[in-house]
Amino acid sequence: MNLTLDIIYLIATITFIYGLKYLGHPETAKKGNLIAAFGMGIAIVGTLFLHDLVVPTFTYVLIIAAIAVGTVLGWIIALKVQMTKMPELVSLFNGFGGASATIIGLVEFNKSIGDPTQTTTTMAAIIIGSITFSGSVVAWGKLNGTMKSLIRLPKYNLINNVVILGLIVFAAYFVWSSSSSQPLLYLLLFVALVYGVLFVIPIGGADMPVVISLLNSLTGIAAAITGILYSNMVMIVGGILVGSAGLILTFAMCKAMNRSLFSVIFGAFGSTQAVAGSQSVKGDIKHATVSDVAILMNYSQRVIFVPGYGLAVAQAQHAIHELEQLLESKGVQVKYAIHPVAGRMPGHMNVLLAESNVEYNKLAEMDDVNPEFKNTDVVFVVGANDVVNPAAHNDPSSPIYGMPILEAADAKQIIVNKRSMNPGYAGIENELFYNPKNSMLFGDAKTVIQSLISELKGM
Amino acid sequence: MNLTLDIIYLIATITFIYGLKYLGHPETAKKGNLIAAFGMGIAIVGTLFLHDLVVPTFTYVLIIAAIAVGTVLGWIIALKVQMTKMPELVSLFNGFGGASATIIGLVEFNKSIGDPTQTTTTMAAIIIGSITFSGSVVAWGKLNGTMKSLIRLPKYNLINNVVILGLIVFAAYFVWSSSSSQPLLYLLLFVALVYGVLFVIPIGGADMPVVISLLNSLTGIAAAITGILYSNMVMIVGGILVGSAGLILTFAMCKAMNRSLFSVIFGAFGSTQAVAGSQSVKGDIKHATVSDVAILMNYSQRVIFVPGYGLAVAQAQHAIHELEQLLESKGVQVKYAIHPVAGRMPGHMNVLLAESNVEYNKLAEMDDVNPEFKNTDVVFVVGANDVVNPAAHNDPSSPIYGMPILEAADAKQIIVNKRSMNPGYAGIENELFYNPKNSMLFGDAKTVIQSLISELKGM
Amino acid sequence: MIIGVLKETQEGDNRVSITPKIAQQLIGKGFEVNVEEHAGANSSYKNSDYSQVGAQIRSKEDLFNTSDILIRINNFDTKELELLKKGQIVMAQLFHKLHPQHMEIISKRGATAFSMDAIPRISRAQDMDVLSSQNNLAGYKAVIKGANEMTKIFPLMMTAAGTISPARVLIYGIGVAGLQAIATAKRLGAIVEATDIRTETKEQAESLGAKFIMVDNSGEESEGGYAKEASEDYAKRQKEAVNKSLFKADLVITTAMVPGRKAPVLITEEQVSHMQNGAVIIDLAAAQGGNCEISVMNETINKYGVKVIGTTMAPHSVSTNASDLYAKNTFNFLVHLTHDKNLKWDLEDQITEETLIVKDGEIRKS
Amino acid sequence: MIIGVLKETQEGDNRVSITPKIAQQLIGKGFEVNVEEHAGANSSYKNSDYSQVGAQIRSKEDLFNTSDILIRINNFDTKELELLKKGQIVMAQLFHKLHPQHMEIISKRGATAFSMDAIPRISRAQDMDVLSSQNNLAGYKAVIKGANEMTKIFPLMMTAAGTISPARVLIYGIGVAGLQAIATAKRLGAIVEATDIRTETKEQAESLGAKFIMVDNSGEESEGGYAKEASEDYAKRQKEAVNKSLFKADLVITTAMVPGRKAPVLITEEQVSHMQNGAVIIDLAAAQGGNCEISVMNETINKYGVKVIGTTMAPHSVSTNASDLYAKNTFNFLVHLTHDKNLKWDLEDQITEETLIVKDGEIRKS
Amino acid sequence: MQILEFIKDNLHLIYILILSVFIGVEVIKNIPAVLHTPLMSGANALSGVVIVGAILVMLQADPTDYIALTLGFMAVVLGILNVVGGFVVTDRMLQMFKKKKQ
Amino acid sequence: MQILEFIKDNLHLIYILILSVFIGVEVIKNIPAVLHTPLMSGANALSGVVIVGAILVMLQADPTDYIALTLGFMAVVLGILNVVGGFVVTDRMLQMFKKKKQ
Ligand SMILES: NC(=O)c1ccc[n+]([C@@H]2O[C@H](COP(=O)([O-])OP(=O)(O)OC[C@H]3O[C@@H](n4cnc5c(N)ncnc54)[C@H](OP(=O)(O)O)[C@@H]3O)[C@@H](O)[C@H]2O)c1
Ligand SMILES: NC(=O)c1ccc[n+]([C@@H]2O[C@H](COP(=O)([O-])OP(=O)(O)OC[C@H]3O[C@@H](n4cnc5c(N)ncnc54)[C@H](OP(=O)(O)O)[C@@H]3O)[C@@H](O)[C@H]2O)c1
Ligand SMILES: NC(=O)c1ccc[n+]([C@@H]2O[C@H](COP(=O)([O-])OP(=O)(O)OC[C@H]3O[C@@H](n4cnc5c(N)ncnc54)[C@H](O)[C@@H]3O)[C@@H](O)[C@H]2O)c1
Ligand SMILES: NC(=O)c1ccc[n+]([C@@H]2O[C@H](COP(=O)([O-])OP(=O)(O)OC[C@H]3O[C@@H](n4cnc5c(N)ncnc54)[C@H](O)[C@@H]3O)[C@@H](O)[C@H]2O)c1
Repeated sequence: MNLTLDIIYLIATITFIYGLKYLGHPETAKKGNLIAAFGMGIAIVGTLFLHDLVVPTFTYVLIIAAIAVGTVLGWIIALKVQMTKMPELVSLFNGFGGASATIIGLVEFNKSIGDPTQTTTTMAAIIIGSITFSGSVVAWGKLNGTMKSLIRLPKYNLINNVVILGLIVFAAYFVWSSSSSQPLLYLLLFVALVYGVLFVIPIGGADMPVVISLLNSLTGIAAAITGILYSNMVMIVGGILVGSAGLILTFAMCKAMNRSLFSVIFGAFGSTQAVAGSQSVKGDIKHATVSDVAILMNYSQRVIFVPGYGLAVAQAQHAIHELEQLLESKGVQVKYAIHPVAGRMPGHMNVLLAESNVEYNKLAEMDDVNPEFKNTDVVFVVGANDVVNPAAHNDPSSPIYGMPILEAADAKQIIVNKRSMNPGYAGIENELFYNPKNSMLFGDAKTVIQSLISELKGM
Repeated sequence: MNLTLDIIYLIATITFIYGLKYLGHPETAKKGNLIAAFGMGIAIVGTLFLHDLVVPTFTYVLIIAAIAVGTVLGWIIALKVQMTKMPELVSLFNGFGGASATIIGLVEFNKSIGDPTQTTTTMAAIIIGSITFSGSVVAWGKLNGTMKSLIRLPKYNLINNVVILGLIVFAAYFVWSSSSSQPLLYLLLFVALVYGVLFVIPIGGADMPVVISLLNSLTGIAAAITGILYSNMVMIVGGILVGSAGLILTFAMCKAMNRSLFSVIFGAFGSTQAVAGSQSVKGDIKHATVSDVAILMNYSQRVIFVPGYGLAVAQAQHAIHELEQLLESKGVQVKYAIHPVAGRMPGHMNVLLAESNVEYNKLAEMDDVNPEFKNTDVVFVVGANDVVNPAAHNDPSSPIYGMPILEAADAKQIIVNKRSMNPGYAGIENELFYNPKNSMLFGDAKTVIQSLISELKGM
Repeated sequence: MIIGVLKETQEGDNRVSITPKIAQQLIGKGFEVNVEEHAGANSSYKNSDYSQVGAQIRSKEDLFNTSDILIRINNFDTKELELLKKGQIVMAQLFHKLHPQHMEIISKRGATAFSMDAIPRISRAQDMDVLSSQNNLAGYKAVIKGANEMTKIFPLMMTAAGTISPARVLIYGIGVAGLQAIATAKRLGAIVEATDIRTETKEQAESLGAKFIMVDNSGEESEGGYAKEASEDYAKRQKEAVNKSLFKADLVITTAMVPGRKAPVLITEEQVSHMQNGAVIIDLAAAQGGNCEISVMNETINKYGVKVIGTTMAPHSVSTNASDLYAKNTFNFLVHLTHDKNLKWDLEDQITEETLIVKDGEIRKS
Repeated sequence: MIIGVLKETQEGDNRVSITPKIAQQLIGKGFEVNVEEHAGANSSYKNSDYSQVGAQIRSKEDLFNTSDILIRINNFDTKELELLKKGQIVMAQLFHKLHPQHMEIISKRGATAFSMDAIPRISRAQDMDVLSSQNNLAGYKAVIKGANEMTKIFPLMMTAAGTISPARVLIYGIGVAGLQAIATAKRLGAIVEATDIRTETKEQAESLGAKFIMVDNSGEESEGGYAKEASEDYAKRQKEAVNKSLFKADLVITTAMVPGRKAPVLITEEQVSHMQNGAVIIDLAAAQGGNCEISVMNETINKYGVKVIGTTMAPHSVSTNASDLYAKNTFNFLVHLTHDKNLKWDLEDQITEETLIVKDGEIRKS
Repeated sequence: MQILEFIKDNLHLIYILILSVFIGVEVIKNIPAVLHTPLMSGANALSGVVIVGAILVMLQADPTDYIALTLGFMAVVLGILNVVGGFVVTDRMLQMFKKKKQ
Repeated sequence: MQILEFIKDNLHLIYILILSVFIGVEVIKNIPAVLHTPLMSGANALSGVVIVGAILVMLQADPTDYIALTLGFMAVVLGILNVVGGFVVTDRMLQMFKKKKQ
């Protein structure tokens, strides 16, 4: 191989490492993506031109045409897609990568016959690539709504395991027999595609991101395996990096959702239960993690805290004051919206916040602050419930009907911190929690705020 | 090479990675050391027995004797040495490693003649190895007190640079000429040894740890280079790991000392000034870092806080309460020792700490707490000064002579937090700060305590 | 519609039911407001403050003759009620259950009576709830008064001249007043303990830093957040649980009440005799008979070295704030009752229904 | 050596110079302690409390006849001093600079006088420093008294019946009393501002949460942590800087003093007339002439809608704590002065030197 | 024991694999949850590195082997879609981390 | 251009070196200051991996080449001293991190 190309690959590999590294921090993520894209670019261009093969112009034109078509298409799709549709797009793209690996495997299959190592490699590329492909497409369809979210086959676990075992035996047969049968090869391909479908289909919609991440990790491995075919370092190292990082990410996502990977993949029943637990007549509730909220606040201009009785119960007055000061030091404007009957006695919030020396001019009265919510990036409701319950406006049968409330729903984003879905003093459900703009951050107010503080300090 | 040996080396390499990783956290450090030692053990045993060479018994006996002698000696020395003498011992051991690399280079030199790559490698092993050796020995001597701490040669920077340049030219000559002259080789060795001495001799005693770390990193590189000679993976990867980790560590140490590596090595004048700044008639003061103090507290059983006026100035009452609760949650007993005239008005500390809801029964009066200091692992003096000043006992001319004080000096370890060496209300110096058991943790009390909290939370 | 604001006649009550600011708001809503001479004087509001915002200063007689609604904080006496005219409305804290004879007179005169103390404790009535707004101030002031009467200070102080141990404060009844008392005492640095028959108040007391003294209340009833009368058995258990704290207390504040009944006796004379020399008891339930056996309304009894102060007067002594809040409550109530200056008489509405004691001579509640 | 503990005669002073606990400690040191009848009664200490620890209860006459040292908190009057015998020692807050005639009598009688108010403000004398221990309590109590007198509450409260804005407290003089007043007012939730002629008090005030009102003090002197008399020019600058806060204040506490002189007038009648209706001034310097022009010692003046209370009595009203601390100070002082029950007369020692006003008839300080 | 043979022949490669795994893991752990999706998307773009293989397929294909060329063409299009689309989508996702304030 | 030649011949090795540097750096950064000395000591023990080379020198030495044997012997002794001493000292340093409580 060409030495310059070697060095280019080496550089590309290093950009991949830095790219992933930088993607791990909000401040550097954008830079990381660009660096990795740059590395990919030079690797592609290098591959195209720095080789010792004699390539007819026709082929070159074809390749460049393919690249041009793909680039333009990819770019346009990526720019056009709505923000909310991005996860399914990622899934689709990932499937394309898998398909690409499969095709390479198919093409290389003939050349590899006889060399067990090479055959093993092509087999792996075909199988993993096509599982990723069909799996990703299913995932895309599910997120898209094209496919029904939860399809359950009877005994699907058993079936799946049989299929995957069959696939392995099938592949082993190829390696061992040095068979070059094309029909058999396409049968293998077909079975692998089917397995991909079977694998993803029983998994619940809420767990899709985890699955995509897992499939993504698989694509990386497929790329690495294909790289072995060509002894191509950038494919090998790049693929493995994506494979391992993707796997870790998958685990991290599971952890953030409080699920185990096992239960995502196999315990599809568990999954339905978990989803049901956070469902209600009112719709779905969304969960936020501490780091989500920390980043959200960090990148806001205006934040309003709505304290309630729970803040007093948690004795989180000192913590919230520290959070306020920290945010202010980062250039975020913070206010406390004090509802006249928040807490359990008149002036409860005042007593509480005075204890931690919150400045009086940071406390806003309900009537003054209500018009401000609509210009507020994040409203953080801590241990409050009734005082932000829209039932006071909407539901004449509710015991709090007619009470003025803090119009938290006007804000661009709502975060509610409480320990559970239990109601407050008035004993009624709160529709705000099901507002699409709202995410719940469950936990004791003090603990949660302290975690927010450490998270924010790390930014 | 033997496949089993390859696998053993692979495993050893992995243990090295884990070892270093674990050494980075207090909880796992011990385990990390043991894992790495295990890896080293199997690598050595593997090397000894899993090879395809025909080795006469005599040689075996010799090798095993060498290992036995070295092991026993190393073990005994390491166990016998006083805690305080450990850094110089590390330096000495490091020097031995360098010497070992040098010797290997010398032995392999003859075989390498003609092959430029090999010759370059042997040259590098000899030069780097011997610089490390002589440098480490000088560092050892300095820490030991055997050598005068600061020896300054005129124009030493110029001399050093000339010598190192000469060394490189010398080595290049060997590679280029394929010379096999032994006298010249030993001249090279000699010059390299001299350079090691020249390199370390002008560096101040306080900066020795940084130098040792740097030399240590060099030994790692020497090991890796020697590894290339034998295409030995464990040496290569292990050596590079130590090399890169050692370098990062060197920078970290510089940062912790608030010095740049450049100023440590070249700016020896700066070094004397820095040391002078923290000297006084009373002797030296020691600095502690936030993480030192955090770990110290974390591994203590009994901690006493001594708050003073500075705590009020910093408005750190909430922070210290959080620190107290955090430590208690980690099983550390925490008390506040309240001096009757701490602060600027009677009961100042009481008012302050009541604000952050410190429990009354955590506050100990002077007379009750004074006998307890001697059973206290760490006393943390925050923004207090006069109330712990031993001049009240010792110095009849002092304005506070005769005032009862908190006997912080009785504790096993003292940490004083204040912003500077400025005196307190009485306007007098405080000998406690020069107590060998004391370390200063400079900074605003609130900032410092908050950093302590985040550090402790990460443990 | 003409609103007549009467001066308070009750000894020591410095409040006024409508402040100049609220008078202005009422006038803005189209009401005519007449104010008795010097009605606001004790709350730092001068006649001129009222006339400036467009209210008329009148004599008491005038007010009774011309007003559609007569407003005052405290109850009317019989003589005053005899002056009422048919169709006239009175609005005050009438405590109709304790004073059925007053209702009789109102009924006889064919007048109408709204009782401010009967405003239901529901969410949307919170801004008219005079009991809450006034009891809250009472809780604060009880602590301040107690601190002023004590010969000790509240906070712990470790000084060169020795250590002053913190005061121990014990609070009976964790309603609105009790909670504010806890908060205030805690702020000043006291060790605060509190007890209540309703165990749901434990969390509330603790959220303000008090230690809750738990008394087994099995078998006791409560209703809508209010306590019902306690059994004798409960009283015994309570004494057992609380005595230890009571006998160490420097300040005791009692706020326990049962709506429409005499306040329960929680501290007997015998218990007082075991209390610390120098202790102070502030009995905020004194007007309802008192939670302490020896307390007398508006008096300070010194017995067994203990000062027992019977009062509901606490809000009166912070009359400026108390008047502001009361006036605001009244304003919100009036706005709720009326539409375009006229009463709606919406008896479907819970607030109107429960506060309307006498309607055009017909006694609706007793 | 016989110590005679006299009952305080000054109207309203409920303290006692030696408490039973300290009496016991003195007896433990070998002193004989005689206590005047009912000396401790107002601080909740009974005669029996004293006799239980081994002190004798005696009549006042007896004490004057038999004691080696006569102890009291407040100054003696001329008649009492005439009873002194040669060699007898008196120990009290004599304020000798203000009362030279008293020193004359003591000198004439050949007696000895230690003045407790003259204890130097040095570190090792802190535990004998009665000014600190008593002023500290005064600072606390001034706020409590002020809060009790006000018709508003201290904290900010946002309630359903409207928002109560926090009280504004202004403190003149940031010595021991001023600091404790800041701390106490701040605890209760007030907005606190403070000013002092010594600018080094800025950081101290801020460490307790008050806003410091800076007055340019160039040209003014201070000495050993004490202020000297301020110039007229300073007084003018001070008024300009502080008036804005003064006219908005709900409570003003003045503590400014200059040792050995009349207290400076910081608030003139003209200023009072601009203050808020309902404001309260507590003048802790009233005994030294007062920081407020219209304040009168031990009286409450109502003028321009402002209550002006002249008092130094604050510590007396927390007599239990005040007596404990004073007694402890006295004990430490006695221990310092004596060795094995006998006075050391160590005039090299700064504390002895500065407090010994008259020695065996010779006046040493004036 | 072909696997052992393979290991022996590709020792360096195995080191590279293992070291890469370590780096992948070290570099990603402790990532905040908000970055999960962008990171997934970025990693997805990176996994498009198969494009290199796809290009090689075409480069090496016999100009008359239309099947290989066609398949290769598809592989390149799909691969580059993955790469370009992946990076662009990631970049868009990361817009939210632009500091809004000034 | 021998260096380029060397790179070409040892491409895998260079990958390994670079990846190792990354790991070394990733694994150590953010280490608390109290662990500086123990880590230095531990890394020092690891750098004793030259012992492997020293053993190889002796194994490969001609049994009659006394110079090589003697030098090798020294190299082994010094190397093993570095290893054993290094690990033991590190272990002792880390005693302070034993939880004292129970
Ligand atoms: N202010 C007054 O004078 C007064 C007097 C009496 C009644 N009220 C009534 O009290 C209510 C006050 O409204 P609000 O919004 O302040 O309180 P709320 O409606 O009672 O809601 C408080 C919420 O805090 C949560 N919480 C409790 N402990 C927590 C902890 N440690 N950490 C995090 N969250 C915690 C609870 O949910 P989880 O259990 O799920 O955590 C609860 O839903 C109103 O209905 C008002 O009418 C007011
Ligand atoms: N209690 C009373 O009634 C009373 C009254 C008057 C005088 N005094 C006298 O005051 C003294 C009290 O002793 P003390 O030990 O409490 O105080 P101190 O001796 O005055 O010492 C306070 C120390 O805190 C440090 N400091 C100030 N601000 C700080 C901050 N933001 N963060 C960290 N450190 C800070 C200062 O050093 P840096 O500047 O280097 O940070 C100073 O040395 C005694 O001498 C006592 O006699 C007491
Ligand atoms: N709608 C609202 O949101 C709203 C507004 C204000 C008050 N409230 C609620 O109304 C309730 C009553 O408040 P309140 O202050 O008017 O009560 P209250 O004045 O009637 O009684 C004071 C307290 O005394 C207690 N008590 C009675 N008998 C007792 C006994 N024998 N021993 C011990 N304690 C005894 C009661 O439980 C009550 O907590 C509270 O729960 C309060 O939270 C609700
Ligand atoms: N040795 C010790 O450690 C110790 C013990 C107690 C007090 N002290 C110090 O003694 C000093 C005096 O305390 P004090 O309470 O006895 O003082 P004080 O009672 O004599 O005076 C009170 C305050 O009034 C201020 N003042 C005087 N004239 C003023 C004017 N015209 N305008 C504004 N303010 C004016 C003074 O500066 C002083 O702060 C303080 O600095 C205190 O910290 C020291």
